[in-house]
Amino acid sequence: MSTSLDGGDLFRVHRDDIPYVRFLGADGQPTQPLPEWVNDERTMVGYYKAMVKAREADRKAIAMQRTGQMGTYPSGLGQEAPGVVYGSLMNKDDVLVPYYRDLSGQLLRGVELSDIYLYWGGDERGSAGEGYGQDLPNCVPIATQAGHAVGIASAFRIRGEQRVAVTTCGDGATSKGDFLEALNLAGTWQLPVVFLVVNNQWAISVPRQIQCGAPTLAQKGAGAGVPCVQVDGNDVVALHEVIGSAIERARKGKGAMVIEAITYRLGDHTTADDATRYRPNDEVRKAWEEEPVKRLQTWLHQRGWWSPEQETALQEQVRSEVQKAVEKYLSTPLPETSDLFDYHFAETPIGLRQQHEEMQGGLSHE
Amino acid sequence: MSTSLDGGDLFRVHRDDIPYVRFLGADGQPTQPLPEWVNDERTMVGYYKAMVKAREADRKAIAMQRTGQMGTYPSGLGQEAPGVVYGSLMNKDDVLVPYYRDLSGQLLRGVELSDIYLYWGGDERGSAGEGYGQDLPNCVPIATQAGHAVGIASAFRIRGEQRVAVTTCGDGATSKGDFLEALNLAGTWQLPVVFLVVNNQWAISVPRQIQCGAPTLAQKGAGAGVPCVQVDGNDVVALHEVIGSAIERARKGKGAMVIEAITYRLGDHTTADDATRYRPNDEVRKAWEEEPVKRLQTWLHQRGWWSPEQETALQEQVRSEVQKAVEKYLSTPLPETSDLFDYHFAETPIGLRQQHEEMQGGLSHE
Amino acid sequence: MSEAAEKKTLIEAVNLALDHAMEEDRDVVVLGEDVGTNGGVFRATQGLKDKYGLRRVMDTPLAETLIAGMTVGMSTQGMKPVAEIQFMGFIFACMEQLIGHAARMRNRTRGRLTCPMVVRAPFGGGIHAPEHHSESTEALFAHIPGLRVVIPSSPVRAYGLLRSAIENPDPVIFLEPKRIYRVQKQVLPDSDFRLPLDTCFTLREGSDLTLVTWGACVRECQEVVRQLAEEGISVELIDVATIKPLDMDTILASVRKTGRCVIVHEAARSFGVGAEIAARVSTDLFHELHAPVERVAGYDITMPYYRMEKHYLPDENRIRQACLQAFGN
Amino acid sequence: MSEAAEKKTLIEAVNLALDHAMEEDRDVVVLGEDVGTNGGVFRATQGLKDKYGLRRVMDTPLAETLIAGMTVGMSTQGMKPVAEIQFMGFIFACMEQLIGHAARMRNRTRGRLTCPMVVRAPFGGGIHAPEHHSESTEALFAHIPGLRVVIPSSPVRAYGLLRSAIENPDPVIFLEPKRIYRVQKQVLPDSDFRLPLDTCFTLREGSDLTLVTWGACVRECQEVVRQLAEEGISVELIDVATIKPLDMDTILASVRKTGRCVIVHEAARSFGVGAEIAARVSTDLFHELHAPVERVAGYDITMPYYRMEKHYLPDENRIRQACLQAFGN
Ligand SMILES: Cc1ncc(C[n+]2csc(CCOP(=O)(O)OP(=O)(O)O)c2C)c(N)n1
Ligand SMILES: Cc1ncc(C[n+]2csc(CCOP(=O)(O)OP(=O)(O)O)c2C)c(N)n1
Ligand SMILES: [Mg+2]
Ligand SMILES: [Mg+2]
Repeated sequence: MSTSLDGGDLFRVHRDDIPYVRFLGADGQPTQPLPEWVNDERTMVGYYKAMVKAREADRKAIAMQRTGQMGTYPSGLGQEAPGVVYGSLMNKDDVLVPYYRDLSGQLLRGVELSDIYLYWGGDERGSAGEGYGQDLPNCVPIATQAGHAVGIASAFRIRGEQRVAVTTCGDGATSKGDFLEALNLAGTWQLPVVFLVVNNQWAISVPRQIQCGAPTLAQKGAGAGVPCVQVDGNDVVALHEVIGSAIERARKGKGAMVIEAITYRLGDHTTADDATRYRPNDEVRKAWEEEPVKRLQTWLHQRGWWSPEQETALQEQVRSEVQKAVEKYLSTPLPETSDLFDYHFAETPIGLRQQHEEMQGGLSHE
Repeated sequence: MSTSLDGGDLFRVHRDDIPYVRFLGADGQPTQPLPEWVNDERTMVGYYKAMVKAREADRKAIAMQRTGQMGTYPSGLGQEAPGVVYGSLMNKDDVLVPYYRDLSGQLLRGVELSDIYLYWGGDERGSAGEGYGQDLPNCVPIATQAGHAVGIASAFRIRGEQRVAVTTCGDGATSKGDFLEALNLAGTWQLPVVFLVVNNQWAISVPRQIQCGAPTLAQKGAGAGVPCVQVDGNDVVALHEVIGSAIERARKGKGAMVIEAITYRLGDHTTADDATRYRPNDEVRKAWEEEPVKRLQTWLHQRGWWSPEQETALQEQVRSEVQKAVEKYLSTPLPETSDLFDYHFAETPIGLRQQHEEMQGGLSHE
Repeated sequence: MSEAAEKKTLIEAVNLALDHAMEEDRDVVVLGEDVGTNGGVFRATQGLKDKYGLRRVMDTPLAETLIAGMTVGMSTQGMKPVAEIQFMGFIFACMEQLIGHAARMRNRTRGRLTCPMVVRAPFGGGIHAPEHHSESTEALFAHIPGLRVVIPSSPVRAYGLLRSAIENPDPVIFLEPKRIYRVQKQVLPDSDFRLPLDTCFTLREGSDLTLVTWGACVRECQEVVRQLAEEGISVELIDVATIKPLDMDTILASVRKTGRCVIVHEAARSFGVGAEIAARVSTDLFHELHAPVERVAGYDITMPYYRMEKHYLPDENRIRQACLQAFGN
Repeated sequence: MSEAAEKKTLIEAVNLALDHAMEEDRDVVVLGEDVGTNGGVFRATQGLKDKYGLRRVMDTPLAETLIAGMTVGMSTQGMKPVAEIQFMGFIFACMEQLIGHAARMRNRTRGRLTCPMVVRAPFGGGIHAPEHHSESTEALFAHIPGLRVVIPSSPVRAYGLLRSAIENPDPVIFLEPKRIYRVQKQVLPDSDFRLPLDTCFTLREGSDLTLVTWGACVRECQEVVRQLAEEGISVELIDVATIKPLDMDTILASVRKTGRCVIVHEAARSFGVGAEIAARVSTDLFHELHAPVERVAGYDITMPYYRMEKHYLPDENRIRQACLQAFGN
C-alpha cells in the first residue's frame, strides 16, 4: 500500500487551546488579578462557610455509616467547591440535575441535609423534600442524568422560559454514551444547559487516563459543537467566573457549555471502597495540598475577612446544624408499607393494592 | 451574577484545523499534484471498474425491489467510492465491520453479489457465504457495529496480530452513543481500528446540520483522543491517501483514526423512502455534479486510460456479471424450516427441537 | 366520498390522536427520528410540524438513549412528550432510561416528580421488513414495575387509547401493530373519545372458550372465532390491549364462564406475556378449568428474515387447532 | 488451617473459575469496570491482572454499551471474553447489543460467526445496597432467543457452571446472587469439574410437593424444606440454575410425582420467570396436579431502598405459607 500524505500533520490529535481558568493558586495566592466581585465579602465568606458545612455533613455521614446508622455513602471530600458555586449562582427556578456526589450543591439549592441523609439511609422520602423544588434527585446510573438535563432544557426552550439546567457528572461519566449523546443535542439545539464535569481523577479505581485518551475531558464539547473550558475545581473564584458566565450565556439563549472542573476525590469512592488498594498514597498527599477549603481560608485570612475566632464559631455552628440534621434523620420513622406501592402510578391499580394486602397479611396467595 | 471573563474567547466552539483532503476536483481535474501511485493504471482503472460494477449491482437491486423480487433495499448510489478504496486497501485477514450501505466495499472484500442480494431478499444465508471471511455481516441497528470493531481490534492487540479493523457508518450514526463510546476506547487504548464515517448528508430525512452542531463530524475524534480528518468522499485518490495512511498507521500499532468522507446519498434512503418529501431537488442536482464515477472517468479519459469502447465493454461485462448474480439469487431455494431453529445455539436444546416439530406438524400444542 | 374520507386506518388514527392532543394541550410535544418534515417513516406524525412548528415537533439526532432520556427530563417539567422510536427493534437502547428512570421517578421522589410521557413504537412482523424491524418484545416492558404497556388493535382503539395514554400522568409504552396499520378503516368517534388504560376489551361474547390476544393477532383470532361459530363453538374473544397493568378480572371472569382458555401472541412463547396470563388463569381457576390453558405464539427463535417469517407468525390454522384441542380434539 | 483454606465462598469460586479458565485457555480474557487493579468491587477478578497482565484483564472506560459491544466483537474473533457488569442494575445499557447481536450473530450468519462470550453480573437484593444495586431482571434475558441465562446458588455450582459457561460456544448471561456471595463455604472439586448448562439441580428429593427456585432464594427454600420435613411433609427442592434454556423435563417429572408445585423467586412476580414455569406445569400436568401452582415472588414494585427491602424479598414465612396452602391449609 502506498500513500504520500505526511502523517505528521494528519495524525495528530486535534486539540486547540482549551482554556484553563484559575485565579487562586493552591497556596491561596492569586495567580492573576482577581475579578471585581471578589471584593464582596459576603460572597467569598459565604463560599467558605458553605464548603465547611458540606465537609462536616460529609464527615458525619461517613461516621454514621461506620456505626451502622447509614448505608453506603459516597464522600464528597475535596470536591466541595463546584457545588457551592453553582448552588449560589443558579436561580431558584433553574433546575439542578445532579449526580450522586453533589451534597455541597444540593445544600445551597435548599435541600435539607436530613433529606440527603435519609436518601443515603435507604429511604425514598429523602428525595421527596420540598427543598428540592424541581431539582432532580441523586442519579445513580452514571451519566443518565445528562439526558434528563437536555430534556429539561428543551422544555425551557419550548415554553420560552429563561431558565437554565445545570447538570453534573464525574470524569468516568464522560465515557458513557448518555453524556455524549446529550452533549451533541445541546450543541445542535443550542440548549440552555451547563454540563459540569467534576473531574476528580478517579472513577472508583479507574484513573483519568484510562477513561480517555484526549488531553482534556472538556474537549468532548468540540465534537458536539459546544464550547468547552477547563477550570481549577478547587478554586471558587475561577469556578464562579466560569460557571457564572456559562449560566448567564445559557440564560441569554446562546447555548450550552462544557466545564471540566479539575479536582480530586480525597476519600474512598464510597464507604464500601478502599482506595488504598489502587491509589498511591503520594498522589493523595499531594492532592491535599490543593484542596479547596484551606485554600480559600488562607486567602480570606490574608484579606482580613477571617479569624481563628470566626473559625471556631463556624465549626461549632456547623457541628450543631449537622447534628440537628442527624437527629432529624435518625428519628424519622419507617414509612408505611403502603408507601412501597402507592407511588408507582398516579392511581394504584387494583392488582398492586391486592399485593399490598398480601404483604400486610404476610400471605403469598394472590 | 457578575463575572469578568471575556466570553468571546471562552465561548467559541473549539475547532482547530481539521484537515480536508482532496486531489481530484468535481470536474475530474487535479486540485493539487497527484501522488506517485496514481501512475499505476491498474489501481486507478480498477477503482473505476469496481464503482461501475457496484452501481450496476445497486441499480439492479432497486429494479428487483420494484418488481417484487427483493425486499426493502438501501441504495448506495453516489457513495461507491469509499468502499472500493477500503475494499482494495485492506488485507484479506483484516476485518471489515460494515453498516448496511457497503455493497461496493463488500464486493471488493470478496463477498458474492448473490449473497448480498440474498440478504436483502430476506434470507439469513446471505450473511453466511465464504466470501465474507471473518468480516461482519451488514449491521442494521445504527452505530452498534462500532463496538464490535473496537472489540475485534482489541482481540488483534491481545493476540499480537498485525491486523486492522475498518468500520463504517453514516453521518447519523455519529450521534449515537455506541459510536462515541467506541471511539473513546479506540483513543484510550490506541487500537488498530479505522472509523470511516460516510457522511452522505442525510440520515433518512434528517439533514447533517440537525445531527450535530460541530462544523465537522471528523472532530468527534478530538474528544476521544483520536486523530481525525475530512476527505472528499467522491475522490478515490484522496480516499486512497487517507484510508491507506490510516490503515498503515493502525497496522503499525500507532492507533485509531476517524475519517469523515464527504459524499452524498443520491437516491432515496431505501426503496421504502421517498426523498422528494423532504429534500430539495436542487441539492440533489448539484450533488450529481460531484459524483464519483463520472469524475474518475473524466480523469481516466484525459490520462488516456479509458475509451468509449472500453466503457461499452465494461458496461456489458458488469451487466452480465450482475445478471449472473441475480439468477443465482433468484434461483436460491427456500431454506429448510430447521434452519430457523438450528443456529440459535451450537447445540439445539430439546425445547427448540420440539418447537420445530410443532412447526412442521402445524400444531400449536407444546 | 366525504363519508369515506372520515374513515381512518390505524396509523391515521394515531396521527389524528396526536394532532388533537397537541391542539388541546400545548404541553404535548412530539419527538423522534424523522418525525418532522418526513412525518415519520409510517406517517404517524404527518402534518404536525407544519401545524405546530419546530419547537413542538422535534427531529432529534439519531440516538435512542437520548430520546428516552430527554423525554424523561421533559416530562419531569410537566410537559407531555410523545416520543417515537422508529421501530421496536431499536427501543433497546432506551431500556436503561425506561427501566431506571421513567418507571421510577414518581416512586423515587414519592410523587414529587412524575413522568407523564408516552413512547410510541411500531412493532411486530409480517410486513416483509428487514432485520430488526419485526420485533415484539412487549414482555420486557410488562415485567417492569411503574410502566404501562398499551397495544391497540383497531383504528378506534388506537385513537381512544393513545389519547388516554397521552393524558395519563405516568409513562406509557404504546406499541402499534404495524402489520395492521392500514388493513382496516373505521369512522372515529369525536375528539372527546377516550378508552380506559386498565381494561381488556371483550370483542365478542361467547360461552365455550375464551380466546385471549392483542395487537395484530386480533385479526386472525377474529377469523377463527367466526369459523368456530359456524361449527357451533361459541368463543369469547378478549383483546387485552392494556398489557400492563393487566386486567385479570375480565379474563378470569370470562374463563370462569367458559372453562377454556387459549392465548395467542406473536412474541416468542417462552417468558412472554402469555405465560403470565396462562399462569394466572391456571392457578386462579384451578377448579373451574375444563381443559389446560394453551398458548399459540411465536417460536423461541429470532424472528426470521422475511422469506420465512410466515412460518414464525401464529396463523389461523395454529390458533384453530389450539382451540379445538381445548375440546379434546 | 489448610483444610479451611480450601473452602471457598461463592465469590471466591467465581474468582477461581476465572483464574483456571484463563490459565487453561489464552483466549479467555476478562473486561469491565474496576476489574483490574481493584479486582472488581466484589473481588471476583482479584489477582487476575497480576497473574495474566493488562492485555487479558482490561479495565474499560465507564460504558456498559461499549463493554457489551466489544465483547460481542472480540468473541466473533474466537476469543472467549468474560465481561463483568458491576451490578445488574447497570446491564440495561447492554440490552441492544445482547438482544440485537450477541443473541443473533450465529443465527444471522448461519453459524459463520459466533459469540462464545459470558456477561457476569451480581444481582439481587438483601445487602443494604443503594438504589439500582439490587435488581433481579433475569426474565428480560430469558425471553430472548439465543441467550443462555445461568444462575448459581452455591460455591460448587458457581465454579462448575461458570467453567461451562466460559467454554460454551454461545453467549451466556451469568447472574451471581450477591446476597449469598459470602454466606457459605464449600470445598471445590478439582479444575476438571463442570456442570451442564441445561439441567436443573434436584437439591433434595421429596414426594409431596415440588419447590422450584434459583439463586439466593435457594437458602430460604432449603430452610423451609427442613422445617416441613419435621412436620412430615416431604418436599422436592429444585434449583433451576439454568433459566434458559429451561429444563422443563426435570421440573415436570418432579411435579408429576408430587402433584404440587410452588415457585419462588426474588424478581417481581408478574411476567417473571416463575410465570413461564407455572404456565408450563399447569398446562402440561393439567390432569396430574393436586393443587394450583403457587408463586412466591417479589411484589410488582420497584425494589425498595434498603430500609424497607426486607418487606419485598420472599422470606421463609411466605414460602412456607405457600407450601402449606398446596395442601389445602
Ligand atoms: C451505569 C453505571 N455503571 C456503573 C456504575 C457503578 N459506579 C458507581 S460510581 C462509578 C464511578 C463513577 O466515576 P466518576 O464518573 O468519575 O464519578 P465519581 O464517583 O468519581 O465522582 C461506577 C463505575 C453506575 N453507578 N452506573
Ligand atoms: C438504532 C437505530 N435507530 C434507528 C434506525 C432506523 N434507521 C435506519 S437508517 C437510519 C438513518 C441512518 O443515517 P446515517 O447514519 O446517516 O446512514 P445513511 O443511511 O445515510 O447511510 C435510521 C434512523 C436504525 N436502523 N437503528
Ligand atoms: Mg471521578
Ligand atoms: Mg447519512
